[in-house]
Amino acid sequence: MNAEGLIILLYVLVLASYLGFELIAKVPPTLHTPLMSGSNAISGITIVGAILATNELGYTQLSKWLGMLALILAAINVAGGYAVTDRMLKMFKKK
Amino acid sequence: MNAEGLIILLYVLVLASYLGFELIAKVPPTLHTPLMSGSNAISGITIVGAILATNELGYTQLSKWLGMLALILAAINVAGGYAVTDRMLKMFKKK
Amino acid sequence: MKIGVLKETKGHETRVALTPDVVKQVIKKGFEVCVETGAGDLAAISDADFQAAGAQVCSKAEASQSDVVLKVNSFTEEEVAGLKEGSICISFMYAYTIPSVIDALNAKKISAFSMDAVPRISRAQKMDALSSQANLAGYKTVILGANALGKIFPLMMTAAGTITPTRVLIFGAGVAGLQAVATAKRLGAVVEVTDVRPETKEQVESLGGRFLTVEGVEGVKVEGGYAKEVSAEFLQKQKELVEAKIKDADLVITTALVIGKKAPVLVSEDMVKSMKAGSVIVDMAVESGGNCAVSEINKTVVKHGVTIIGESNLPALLPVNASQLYATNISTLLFHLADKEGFKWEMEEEITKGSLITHQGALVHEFTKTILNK
Amino acid sequence: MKIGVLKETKGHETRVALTPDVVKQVIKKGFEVCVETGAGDLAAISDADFQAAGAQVCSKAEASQSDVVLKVNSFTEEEVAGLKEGSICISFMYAYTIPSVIDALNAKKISAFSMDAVPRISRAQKMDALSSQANLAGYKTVILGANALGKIFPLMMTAAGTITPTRVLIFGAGVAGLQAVATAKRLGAVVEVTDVRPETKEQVESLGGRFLTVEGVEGVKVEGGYAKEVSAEFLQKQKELVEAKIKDADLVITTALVIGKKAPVLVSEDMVKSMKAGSVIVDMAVESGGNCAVSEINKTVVKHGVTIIGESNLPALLPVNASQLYATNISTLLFHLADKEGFKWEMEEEITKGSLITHQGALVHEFTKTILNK
Amino acid sequence: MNIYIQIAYLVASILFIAGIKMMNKTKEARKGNLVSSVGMLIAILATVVQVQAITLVDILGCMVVGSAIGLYFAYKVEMTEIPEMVALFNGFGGLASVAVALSDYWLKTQEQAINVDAITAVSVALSIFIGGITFTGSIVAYLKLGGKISGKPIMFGGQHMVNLLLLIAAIGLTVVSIMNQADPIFILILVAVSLLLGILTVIPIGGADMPVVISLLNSYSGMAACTTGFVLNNNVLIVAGALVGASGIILTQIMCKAMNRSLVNVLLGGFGQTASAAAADGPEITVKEVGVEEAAMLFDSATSVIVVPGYGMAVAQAQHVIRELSEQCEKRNIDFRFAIHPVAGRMPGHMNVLLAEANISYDKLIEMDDINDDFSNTDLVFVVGANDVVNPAARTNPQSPIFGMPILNADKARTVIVSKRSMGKGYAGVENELFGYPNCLMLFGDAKQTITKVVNEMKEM
Amino acid sequence: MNIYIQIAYLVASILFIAGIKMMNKTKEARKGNLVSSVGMLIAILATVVQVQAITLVDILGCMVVGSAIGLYFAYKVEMTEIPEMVALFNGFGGLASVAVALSDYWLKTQEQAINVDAITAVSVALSIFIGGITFTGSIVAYLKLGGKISGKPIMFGGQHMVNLLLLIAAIGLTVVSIMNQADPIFILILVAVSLLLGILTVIPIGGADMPVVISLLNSYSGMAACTTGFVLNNNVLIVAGALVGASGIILTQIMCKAMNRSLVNVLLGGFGQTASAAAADGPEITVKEVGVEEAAMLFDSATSVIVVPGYGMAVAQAQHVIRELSEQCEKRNIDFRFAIHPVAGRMPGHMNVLLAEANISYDKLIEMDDINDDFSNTDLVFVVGANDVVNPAARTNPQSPIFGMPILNADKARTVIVSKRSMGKGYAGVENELFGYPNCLMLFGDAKQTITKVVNEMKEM
Ligand SMILES: NC(=O)c1ccc[n+]([C@@H]2O[C@H](COP(=O)([O-])OP(=O)(O)OC[C@H]3O[C@@H](n4cnc5c(N)ncnc54)[C@H](OP(=O)(O)O)[C@@H]3O)[C@@H](O)[C@H]2O)c1
Ligand SMILES: NC(=O)c1ccc[n+]([C@@H]2O[C@H](COP(=O)([O-])OP(=O)(O)OC[C@H]3O[C@@H](n4cnc5c(N)ncnc54)[C@H](OP(=O)(O)O)[C@@H]3O)[C@@H](O)[C@H]2O)c1
Ligand SMILES: NC(=O)c1ccc[n+]([C@@H]2O[C@H](COP(=O)([O-])OP(=O)(O)OC[C@H]3O[C@@H](n4cnc5c(N)ncnc54)[C@H](O)[C@@H]3O)[C@@H](O)[C@H]2O)c1
Ligand SMILES: NC(=O)c1ccc[n+]([C@@H]2O[C@H](COP(=O)([O-])OP(=O)(O)OC[C@H]3O[C@@H](n4cnc5c(N)ncnc54)[C@H](O)[C@@H]3O)[C@@H](O)[C@H]2O)c1
Repeated sequence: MNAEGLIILLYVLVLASYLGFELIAKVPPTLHTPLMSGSNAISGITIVGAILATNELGYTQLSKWLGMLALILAAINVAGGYAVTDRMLKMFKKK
Repeated sequence: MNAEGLIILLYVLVLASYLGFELIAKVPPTLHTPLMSGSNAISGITIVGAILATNELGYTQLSKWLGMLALILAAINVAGGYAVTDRMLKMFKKK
Repeated sequence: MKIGVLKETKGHETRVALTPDVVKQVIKKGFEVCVETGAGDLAAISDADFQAAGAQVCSKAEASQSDVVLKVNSFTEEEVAGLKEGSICISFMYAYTIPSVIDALNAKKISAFSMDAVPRISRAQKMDALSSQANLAGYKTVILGANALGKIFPLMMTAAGTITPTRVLIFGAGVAGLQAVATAKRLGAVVEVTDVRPETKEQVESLGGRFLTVEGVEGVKVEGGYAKEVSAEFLQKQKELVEAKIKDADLVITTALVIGKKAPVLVSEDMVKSMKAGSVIVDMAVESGGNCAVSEINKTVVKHGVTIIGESNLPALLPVNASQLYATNISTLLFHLADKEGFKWEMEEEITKGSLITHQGALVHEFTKTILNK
Repeated sequence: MKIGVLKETKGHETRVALTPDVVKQVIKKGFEVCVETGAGDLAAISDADFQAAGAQVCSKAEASQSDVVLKVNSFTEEEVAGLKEGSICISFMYAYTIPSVIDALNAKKISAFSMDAVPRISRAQKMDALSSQANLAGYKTVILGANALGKIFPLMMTAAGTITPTRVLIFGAGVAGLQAVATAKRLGAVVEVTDVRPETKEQVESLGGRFLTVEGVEGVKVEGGYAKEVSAEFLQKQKELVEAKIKDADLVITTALVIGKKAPVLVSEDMVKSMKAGSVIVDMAVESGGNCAVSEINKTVVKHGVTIIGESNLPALLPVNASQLYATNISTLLFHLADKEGFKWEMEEEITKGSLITHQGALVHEFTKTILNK
Repeated sequence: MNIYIQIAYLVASILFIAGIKMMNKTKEARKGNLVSSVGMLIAILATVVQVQAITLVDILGCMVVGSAIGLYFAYKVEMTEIPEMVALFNGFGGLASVAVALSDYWLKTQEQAINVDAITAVSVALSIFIGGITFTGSIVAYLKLGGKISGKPIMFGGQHMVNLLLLIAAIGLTVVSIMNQADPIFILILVAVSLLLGILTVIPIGGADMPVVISLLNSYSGMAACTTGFVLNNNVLIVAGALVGASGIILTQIMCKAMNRSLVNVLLGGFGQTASAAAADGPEITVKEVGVEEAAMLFDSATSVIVVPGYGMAVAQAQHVIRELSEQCEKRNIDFRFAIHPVAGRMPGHMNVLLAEANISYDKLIEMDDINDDFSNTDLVFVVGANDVVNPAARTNPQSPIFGMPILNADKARTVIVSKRSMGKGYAGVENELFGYPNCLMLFGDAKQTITKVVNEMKEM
Repeated sequence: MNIYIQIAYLVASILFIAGIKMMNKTKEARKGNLVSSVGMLIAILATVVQVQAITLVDILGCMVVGSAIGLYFAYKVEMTEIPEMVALFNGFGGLASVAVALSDYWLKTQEQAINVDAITAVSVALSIFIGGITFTGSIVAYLKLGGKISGKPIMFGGQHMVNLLLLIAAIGLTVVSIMNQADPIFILILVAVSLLLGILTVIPIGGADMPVVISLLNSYSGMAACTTGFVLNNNVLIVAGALVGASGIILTQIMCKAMNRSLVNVLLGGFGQTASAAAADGPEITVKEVGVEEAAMLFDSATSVIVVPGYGMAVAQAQHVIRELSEQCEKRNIDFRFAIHPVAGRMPGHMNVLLAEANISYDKLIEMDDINDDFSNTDLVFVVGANDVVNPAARTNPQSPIFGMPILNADKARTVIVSKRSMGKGYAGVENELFGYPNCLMLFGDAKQTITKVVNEMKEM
């Protein structure tokens, strides 16, 4: 990656981080846990990387195996994360 | 500009816009006018473009003249904007 | 000019026309003041207090011989006899009730101003003794009722059980009625009010009282703040409404007066019978015939298990404040009519015209003339 | 078991030991109730009301012959004579003040419970007639004062001048004192309070009153909610503080009692002299000797221009509520001590022990014994 | 591009964000403005170092001239003229965007005769379009606010239709200009169309709505800067422009809400008339309305407040919320008292009863005679549902039925806010000319409800 | 990369942002989760379409296996075990980041034997470091929460020193590994160091602090994903990762504040013991505190509220602000009543006087006997400065001086909030075990002040 490319990624990083800060500033305490869980599911976005890493030929190579491991783990994180968050939030529904 | 470049700029645009929304959501009414004036000064960032546009040789060419016009106007916007905002905000200081 | 203040002679009266504070103001304006000995005794004002304020304390005869003589209650014929010919006197008069005194005044060419006749216009509010005294009366009527009642006003949840709040039903939301609402409400009662004037609803509610609205009937004409004409249908509906409510009331206060007329009977004997044993009625209109059919003037009677208080002179039960306010009212009128040089006699001026009863040997007051058919 | 209710015989008494509502509850528990004719008259309860509730209405003699006889005031010797041998009676007794009655009770082996001796523990609060009656007395004392005072309580800014609020000074912030604070405050007065127990400061302030804090002196020992020992220095400082304040007071209310002792004199004659003409003192402790040096029992006297009310039986002025609460208190005690089968006689149980005065021909109450040196 | 320059731009962007964030809080606002101006300085420096030495003089010259003009006006204007000034500056910003985009486009398509790619071309067109609207729109707003042209809405039939047609024309011109980059006529017409559209969207709007319009135009100028960023492929322009564009929209929406209008109305242009609360009859009194936020601000910045309660307070049962107001003021060490007129309300002592109920200390209630001289030294008088007792006609108009009645000199205070529901009359049934005085602001609505809102605003400050 | 794929990634990023924003509000939270999951789906689809047909099977296979496991656990766990589950998932996410970074690095440096540039190499190292800490840290948190290892802090001397050394080692290893990309040993040691560090930073932390730790580790896993984005030069990873990283930090800070700890402590690790509000003497009662925001939320979500006022309300003079609370509740159609205990306060009718002063309607005041059966059907009981009158010892403990006194059955309600200043006792001087009940939350502070804050929170909701 060249410096030019890094800079623009840094822009994205800075803006997204700032946005992350701003978004959470006023969340009510009841939602702390669901929010944590929900954003944990989002952090499973690594799955995108895992897919790309698995996109390898040749099972003999470590990078492939690592990719598959990553993919399984990330899939657990994503699927489980969203599902468990949803379960939690279902409970908040007004009787 | 190619599509790749556009996309990354769009990322920046989207994130910055979102951030703009979030930042303002809770501003007290007293600050509406100063905020408007202050962000107006920021919009004078066009001055960067104006400098680049003035960075031309040959006064015979329209682009140069336009650049200089832009530069003067943008400078008015920036200097005047910040100064007037500051004046306004000075008044908020408690006696 | 010399101002005389007489001691009141009417039974039960405790007020005095001027108080030391006001005497000081009167003297500051250049008048001389002379107060009959003992005039303030019942209002907790000693002769010494008056002297300290700059007044002379003198005999009745001497005070009567002043240029202007002030009193709370109207002058009696004997008192008029003591006055100087051509002098001026000011007091409550209710002139239409005392034709013989008027004749006496005219005989001596005395100019008499009546406090109750001061027109109730905005700029005369400071002279409005009717309001100032009615206001105190409104407070006192609740205190009297509370004192006579065998239960307490507020809701109270105690270890020995819950005491339900006293229900107070008030007839008439004039000055006195409104103050009664306020006072009863402060003490914690549940207050209901009935009146013929529709605008009183808002006023009552502004004090936390409930207004008994007569639904679906019109027929009340209001003129100058007074109900001029009330349709029979309205009165009937109102009566039905009240009959339902009075059964639950612990304390009933009636304040409905119609100036120059006998007070309307609002609480019939049947209604009294329908009330709970131990409840209390305070009839503020008892002097003009009473709003309650069975009230007796200046007496507290128990009828059908209901205590009925017919105190005719409520402000006299608050002599300190009542004198203070009356003194301000009467002195303000005096300052309006005269300065130390003498009276201005602006006969067309609204307040002068409204309050002057007799002048130069004649009855000049229109309203009194109408009532007395003179 | 049959419960008898006697008509009170003490002068000024208006209360009755049971009310129809409570009679219903007593009957529901399986007791029989028999009420002397006219017992409720002064509390606005007719014999018919009692009958409607299920009680028999009978003669004094018959009611006296019940298994348990209830009253408000202590039984007189004659009344004891009418009781059944070995029966049980409950009422206020203040046993240490009536040795002869105790002898009479013992002679007939009557077990007597005294309402004023019920221990003031949490679970006995529903039987605490001292509190329930003191509470009403606290309210009534303010109403009495307000009624006697020649001015109104609240601040009022009117066209005829401003009426300053009445200043009320209250001695003692027990149950009655606190209720007096609350009532005076609601009516709009400025209320100041003095007490020896430091914790009352917070309580007074919680009701909007101002507490006169004696600065820089300790010396009050509190035991079980009662001030046990007060240092002389404290009392001296308190007196100085109060002397300064009483001059401005319009209404003074004294509520300081010390059980089993003569009430402390808190308002000396000099203090009364220093007060404004027209002010009022209500002495709630007048029955135990009075907190005011010049108060007279059951009389309203005017001394040094100050009206001093010495009403000994304030709850009797609120017969409806006072009877209602007392009836709850006494019936709760009854249900605690007995069921329809008879009394449980758990002699070591705190409430039984605390309130039982005589039993099986002997004085068994410790405190009474100490005072009477028996 | 040099990496350090890029980093400088990134830093500038961060400073803009931080600056705007700080401007959210009264205490930090001024520092926020400073922070954002430092960001601007960094951005400018980072740009200037890139330029050729030979054009540096031109650039510095233009900047000095522009800054001088800007600073001159910024410090010269009266405080009351600031809104106009902001509008004017904003217009210049918009025009600058037009000029930059046009300059770049002209350079490439005309002078260097190369074909630019579609993305750049569209960006140029957008820059011109938005910048043009911003420029003329702001100028019109400037003129209206300054009273140089009438503040009244100027309307004609088919206005919306004309605007729509111009919009379509602008789109068409963009497409055509991209097709024929060699021919500059289309882009020049686009400039003209945008300028016209700017005028047309703002003239139908009344003077009272101008603040909203300026806020919106401010947002536009941010968007123009943003599109210029796309033209020049420059991140800091995109970030700063997008920030301003987005925050401006939100701010506009907030302001609209405060004025009870919808943003859609504003975006469509021609969102019409000022609400004018005319008196029912009698001599017309023109009043100035005030919103709850502004009222809250006035309280916040006062050092002394006198409340004049009247019958309306009783009707609204506003006494409790007034106590809350007093607590808010006392928190700010504002001297807060009540002036009690002897006949306020409908019975003697009416106000006393209610204020005592709300637990307001007796010390705070001052009689008319004792407080009447203090009004002239008071920053703010808050008249709550009182009318007759503050009617100056009692002093001045011998014809008035209340002539001769002593009144509270509320009109003598620096500012008067009157809380009442309408232009309804009081007990005496007479018009109150106080409401039309220059120092008097009307806060319409039920007293309890409006004061609750004011208190809430104050709590958030 | 295909432009459509890029746009899909952009859309996914926007959906993540929108989702998180929606999760700020109770009402929209569930929809927010859905929105963000749609974003995830889009991102996955956009990635899957890029892959070679031949590896598709592997990929789908792995995804199906992973998803199945994830869903199985998500639906199987008890509600009470959710925090552990989140920790576990989070750990997997961290490990996935490690694996992805390592995979890419291995592919390039070992299998393809090319030298990667410094930026990528540093990103890989960061990814491994943060991901590794996240993994083992989460696993430890999982075990502690699940009770599989002791929840007690495990501490040993020089812990901080060891952590610091490991950190330095990690930096050194990063540098060395970049220098010697051909030798994989350094990067593998880095993996080991990170895993170890993860364990060491979390074991000294007590079980009660685990929620904060999980939140922090969640933030770390976002950062790991973000650095992976740098490795793969992929925007959606950067945006999503940065969002989670930043929001996680803020969330952690908020949670710390709610628990009265500083974030610095947390970041340093070993931030020790639970604060326990122990009773002064007598049997220790462990209570749960609640903050004003959460209290406000509880009111907001209740359908029926009973207020139990006591002497503390009188002392605090909180009656007026309680009326405001009632207004807020009534606005939301919440059934709002007062349960008046006959001896609440210090004189008969004490509460009545004060509530009447605050203009609370008599209808709302319910006697003990009439309301005692309703508590069990009540969502929320708010005990304001009452103590003895709600002390269950009166029912259960014959030794207690208040035994036999009838009390309000506040403890029977679904939730009880108690507003008082401290664990101070009431008039009777006895401990109140209600405060330690599982359905009871303590809102410490002067009643007037705290309730004012609660009301303000509610106004903003
Ligand atoms: N105090 C006494 O003893 C007494 C007795 C009788 C008569 N008066 C007379 O009453 C008058 C008293 O003067 P004042 O200034 O107190 O009252 P006022 O002149 O009667 O004016 C009251 C004002 O309150 C406004 N209002 C009513 N409801 C409102 C609400 N819910 N929220 C906000 N505003 C509300 C009304 O305007 P909108 O309709 O526009 O809201 C009205 O103009 C004097 O003229 C006095 O002479 C007094
Ligand atoms: N009603 C009567 O007639 C009467 C008469 C005498 C005695 N009593 C007795 O008094 C008791 C009444 O019970 P209760 O529940 O009302 O009161 P309580 O049991 O005395 O408890 C009052 C509580 O209020 C809290 N508190 C004090 N100031 C506060 C403030 N500013 N803000 C918030 N909380 C505050 C105190 O806790 P913190 O210190 O932790 O804040 C205290 O625990 C009963 O035991 C009753 O028997 C009643
Ligand atoms: N200066 C002023 O502006 C001023 C001052 C004081 C009073 N006022 C006005 O004067 C008027 C009368 O005041 P007042 O206190 O002398 O009243 P009042 O004593 O004459 O009458 C008392 C009330 O009784 C009511 N009433 C009459 N017949 C009734 C019936 N059958 N049933 C029920 N209620 C009945 C009346 O409507 C009135 O409200 C009011 O409008 C008052 O506002 C004006
Ligand atoms: N069940 C309960 O828990 C319960 C019920 C009711 C009362 N109490 C307590 O009983 C106590 C006494 O109540 P009470 O109403 O019977 O009081 P009381 O009638 O015995 O005395 C009235 C007040 O006078 C005060 N006093 C005494 N000497 C004084 C002096 N020289 N100057 C000023 N004040 C003086 C006392 O401190 C007391 O506050 C209080 O602590 C009260 O809280 C407890």
